Amino acid sequence: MAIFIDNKTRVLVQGITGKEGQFHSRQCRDYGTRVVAGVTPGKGGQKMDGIPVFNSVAEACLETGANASMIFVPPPFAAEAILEAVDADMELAVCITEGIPVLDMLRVKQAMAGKRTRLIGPNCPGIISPGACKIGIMPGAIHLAGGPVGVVSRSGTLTYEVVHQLTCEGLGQTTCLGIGGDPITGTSFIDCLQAFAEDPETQGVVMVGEIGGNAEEEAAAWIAANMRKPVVGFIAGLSAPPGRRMGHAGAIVSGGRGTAAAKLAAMRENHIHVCENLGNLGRLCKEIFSEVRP
Amino acid sequence: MAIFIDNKTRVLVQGITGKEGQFHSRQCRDYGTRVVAGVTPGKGGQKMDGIPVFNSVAEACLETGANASMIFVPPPFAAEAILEAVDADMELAVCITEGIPVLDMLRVKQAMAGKRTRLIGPNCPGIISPGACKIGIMPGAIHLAGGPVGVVSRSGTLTYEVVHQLTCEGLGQTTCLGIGGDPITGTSFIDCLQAFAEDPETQGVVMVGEIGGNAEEEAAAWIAANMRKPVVGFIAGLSAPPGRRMGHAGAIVSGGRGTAAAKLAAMRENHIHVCENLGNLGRLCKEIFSEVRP
Amino acid sequence: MKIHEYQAKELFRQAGIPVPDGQVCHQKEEIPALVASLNLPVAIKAQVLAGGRGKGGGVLLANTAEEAQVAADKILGMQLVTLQTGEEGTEVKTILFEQAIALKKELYLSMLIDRERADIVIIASRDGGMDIETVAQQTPERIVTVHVNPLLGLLGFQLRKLIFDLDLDPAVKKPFTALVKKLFALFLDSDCSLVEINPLAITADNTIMALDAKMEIDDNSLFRHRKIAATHDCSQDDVLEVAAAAHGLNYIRLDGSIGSMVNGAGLAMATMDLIKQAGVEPANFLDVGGGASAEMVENGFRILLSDPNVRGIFINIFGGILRCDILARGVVSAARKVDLSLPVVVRMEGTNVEEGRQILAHSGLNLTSAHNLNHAVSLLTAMVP
Amino acid sequence: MKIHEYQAKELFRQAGIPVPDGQVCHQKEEIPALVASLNLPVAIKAQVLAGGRGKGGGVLLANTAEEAQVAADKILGMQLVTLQTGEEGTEVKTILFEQAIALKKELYLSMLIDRERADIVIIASRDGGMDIETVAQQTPERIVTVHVNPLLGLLGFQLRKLIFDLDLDPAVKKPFTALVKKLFALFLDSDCSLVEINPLAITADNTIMALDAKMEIDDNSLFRHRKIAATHDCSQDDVLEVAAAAHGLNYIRLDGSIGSMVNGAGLAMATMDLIKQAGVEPANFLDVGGGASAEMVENGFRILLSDPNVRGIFINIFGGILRCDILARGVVSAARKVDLSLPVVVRMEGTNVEEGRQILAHSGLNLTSAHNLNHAVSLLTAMVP
Repeated sequence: MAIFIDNKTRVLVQGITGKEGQFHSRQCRDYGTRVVAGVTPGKGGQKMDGIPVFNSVAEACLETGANASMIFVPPPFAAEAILEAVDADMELAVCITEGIPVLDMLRVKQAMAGKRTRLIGPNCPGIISPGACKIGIMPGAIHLAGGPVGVVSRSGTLTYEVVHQLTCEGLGQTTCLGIGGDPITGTSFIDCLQAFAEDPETQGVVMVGEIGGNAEEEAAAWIAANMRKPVVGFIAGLSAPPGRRMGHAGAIVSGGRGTAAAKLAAMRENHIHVCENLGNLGRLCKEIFSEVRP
Repeated sequence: MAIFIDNKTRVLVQGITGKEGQFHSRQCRDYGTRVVAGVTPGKGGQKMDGIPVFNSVAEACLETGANASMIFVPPPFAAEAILEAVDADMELAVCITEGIPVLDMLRVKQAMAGKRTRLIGPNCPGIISPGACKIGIMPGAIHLAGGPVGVVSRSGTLTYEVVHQLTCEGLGQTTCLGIGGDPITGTSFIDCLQAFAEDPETQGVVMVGEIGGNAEEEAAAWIAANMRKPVVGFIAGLSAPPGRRMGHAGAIVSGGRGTAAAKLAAMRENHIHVCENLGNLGRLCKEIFSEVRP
Repeated sequence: MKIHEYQAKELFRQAGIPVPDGQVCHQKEEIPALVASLNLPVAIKAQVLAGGRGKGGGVLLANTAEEAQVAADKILGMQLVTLQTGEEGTEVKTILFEQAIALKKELYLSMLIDRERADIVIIASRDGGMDIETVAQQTPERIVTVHVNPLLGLLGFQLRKLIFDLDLDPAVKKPFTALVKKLFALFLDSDCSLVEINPLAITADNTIMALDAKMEIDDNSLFRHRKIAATHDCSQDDVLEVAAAAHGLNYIRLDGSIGSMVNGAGLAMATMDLIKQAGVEPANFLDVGGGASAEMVENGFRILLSDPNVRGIFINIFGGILRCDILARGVVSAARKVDLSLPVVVRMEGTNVEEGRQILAHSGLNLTSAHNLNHAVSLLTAMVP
Repeated sequence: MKIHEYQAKELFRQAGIPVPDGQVCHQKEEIPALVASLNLPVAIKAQVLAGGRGKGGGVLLANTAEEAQVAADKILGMQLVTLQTGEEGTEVKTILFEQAIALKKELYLSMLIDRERADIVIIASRDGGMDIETVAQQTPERIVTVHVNPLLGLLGFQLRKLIFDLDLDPAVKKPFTALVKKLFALFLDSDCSLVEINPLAITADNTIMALDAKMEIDDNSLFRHRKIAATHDCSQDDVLEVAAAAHGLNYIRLDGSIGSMVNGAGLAMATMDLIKQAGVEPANFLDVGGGASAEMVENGFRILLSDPNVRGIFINIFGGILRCDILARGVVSAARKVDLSLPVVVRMEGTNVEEGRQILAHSGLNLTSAHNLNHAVSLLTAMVP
């Protein structure tokens, strides 16, 4: 078991003929993902490494039964690409694109209310259920299939670091996903935590936050009220100065809100196992999750 | 029991100081409805027959705990009035107003996706759970409390006719509501049927449709698949000529769609007890619902 | 509210949607001067609100000024019969002279409200000039539909779907996209319930042009479209319907002999159905509104009596809150005022229903009370032999 | 991207939002001519991107031409220190002369993105001129907030809430409503992440006017706001940050002594945190992006070495798909190119990690491989005594 994607997920790639789209479509397919279609308007009828390309998401879904989309469309057109996936009633859209204007994402987010599609991202590394399906740009090889740990993060390479440490400790992962570094994201920590809570294979969760917004605080409160599985938390940006955007559009302390200290405090108050030192994260997880393994 | 409203429902009236708003607020209160507040921008602080008036729905909710709104706002401003009720997170908004532009209602309907508020109407007589709460313009006295029949209709006075016949036959009603005669309505037949299906007190449902659209066909299909309680169906407009709007904005046969004949056929196919002659409706209900009474 | 082709094309022009050059003509005397000023060939088109003009002879093509004169003379003032007008037809009071366009392809394009999905649906087809319902039945795969959320507006992938599925020539993409965007904006700005361009022409030089234009404006929105509302051509409406509308009555004239006056649209329809079930034909739909005041009843009587086909009247008022004695007095007084001689069946419901019936019975007028709907039906059956 | 007050006011003017008459001045020599042309009294305002100008002496009022000359001379070219600039302050390269306005009331008005609710929040207060965070803490009941769904736009009840809760004089309602609508449209049209008017003045004659203007444009949107992007004033940015941005590097200068170069923003922040945990201070945030090519590494080195405070460097690259031998060769070649002499700790992860370490060890450069993050931390602790 895993969350959101598994070995039955059928993936299409929006922007498959672009450089990034091509490269990562191949990587995903090589990992074992069922990449069944690509979409590039005007290139319908072509093939990319044997993967059929369509002019629209709707057509691709109809012809190939794709139910998840990986989006590599440049920022000016990415919001519309997400809306096209929503319009085609996809189950999942994973938007890798970084740099989408925030007003575009406000509109997308509001337009998705009440719709079936789950959006992961944008500005995210994607999602992987090790051994089953990878939709995103993360290196597949660092993952270890079979659980028992779920990983959810706002970051990219920092997530790989976390996963790598888990794998080094022999702790496999059920699903790892980055929800994205932008202020507006489709899927929240709480959405993922809820899914992990319901996933029988997941025994514990690592949650990797960073400065900016209050998603970690909200998640911590949710965990205290709803989560029975242990959660290890880490926050990046303790040393970040206020008022500066630390790479990610969403990683900024402004008006005294969104500090790492406040997030860590919220985690501690809500019985999350806080990891103070990134170097020790794997070992801490080993301790905590070993206790709960059945 | 009843659906959507009961004796705990706390009602505010948007447009309470208008002629219609005043009259029907009094009627509702006299019937026993808890009319706790009115809203008329600029008249905050005044009272209407002892009912406090506020400048905004949000303020009225905060001060009085109102959870349902009855809307008597003129057509140019009615769509915004509904959105104000949605913004205030009301459970229920009942919009009586007739004549709202259909594009306004498209926007309202799309904006309500994923929101908590249920909209009944517009262009409807409202909803009544006899003996408990009346939100609307229907004559309270024709109703008989205690069930076992639920009534749902696209019409106003035609609904009163139906209810009157039920009452004459000694058949009480759990809840009666008009979903409205416009092309776009907040609550559908299916929404009501589902609620009646789940309401333990409701033993059977009378569904009153009319020409235009295909809401009755969809409801009939839903009933066949999901409804275990008997449904009596009536359709107005068998003699209506195509292409003419029969009073209600939604009552029009266009392009061969929305005929009464097609609706009656769909009802028959889906095991709904069709009433051919309005004069016999009460008697037919008596026969059918008497069999199922516990 | 339907508007004429030439009126819709004026709105198109203002919105930047290409239409052929045209001249409107209301008077026979104007024809020669207009014909002299035209670029040939020219189409002469009857301006009526009913569809199917072409088959009824309402559209003619002229290659010479002489032909144009003859065609215009023939159409202006004719009684045009189409599938939608009924047998008597409708008088052509306006014609449109329009430059004929050299085209290489005809498309179909329309936009309308989708009530089930609460959005705006764009329908297009490669088979311009054909009736869209026929295309939908015979070759549904040649029809493209796109649903647009009014909150989001037209999106790029929706425009692309139209272009790909219509298999448009690359040279036409730009003008086609521009036209669809402008038409959609016009649809929203004018509160349309329907716009239809059939055919939408692709000309020899790859421009795109609306050769026909059908447009219906949401009646509920007319308060914010005073200019458009003012262009409404009542001359093609039924005179009684126009008179009723002036009194705020919702009246539709039908072919039968029993008039009805009802409060509420649903009950009015059901009442027409009852008349039919009584073996007679309804003469009208008439909803006097929820209130049903004496004034409304009086106005209703006047409208019903103006229809020479009416041989009896059925008043069906479900008062509810209204007191029946007051209603009955209103009916009697109105009947006296209009000097009513036709037989009237009155079915009323509300408080004091017995007193109401007494008032009707003692009025000395030809007013019969029905005790319920079935009773009313039997009275109606008896009314017209 | 922040823009200057005078730039924001120019956008306000174009959007129809009233602002006082003003003149911008960049050069000392221009002052006398400008002063001569002004209506008095006049405000002289330093144009810097940091807030808190007034307290730092960056805003002065002059009643006479002489006072204006003195004030302008004083401010233009000064090193302005505010809470947001740090101790060294920022040089004032532009001043704004602005006509002083007779006002009877000051309000506060701002609009910004609410990331939790995914909408736009309008914040207003009766206490204009005060710091909004102070008002929020001390008298939260005097703050009004309204959340606007960008798909629906500003609705009537939202405007009314502002008016009622601010307890505005009826005479001010119309101009206030107009201003809020225009400001909201400007917010959307210019892809703002923040607009703030503090104070928003109600003048003696009940007009309404933006006396200050703060505006931030979403960096991600600049591709569609080329004109605004072109107005960006780099002169107030850190020179190294400007240089890094020119290379597409995401670099922020800090006060510490250990430079870092990381791929990925989250890992870069976490790396800064590790440096701090090692007992030393990070000199920067530097994200070289996911790819981490030799060219990026070389450019990163150049930026880090330009900071004289840097005494050691920590490279933390989580390659994943990237091969470590290739990365190591890139680091060595880049280090040679820039003639690197500072000690460097390299922590890398990816395929062929052992070969990569060998390459670093045998490079003859001061490059030390860390086996993992904890090892890196101990190496860093040792690096700076």
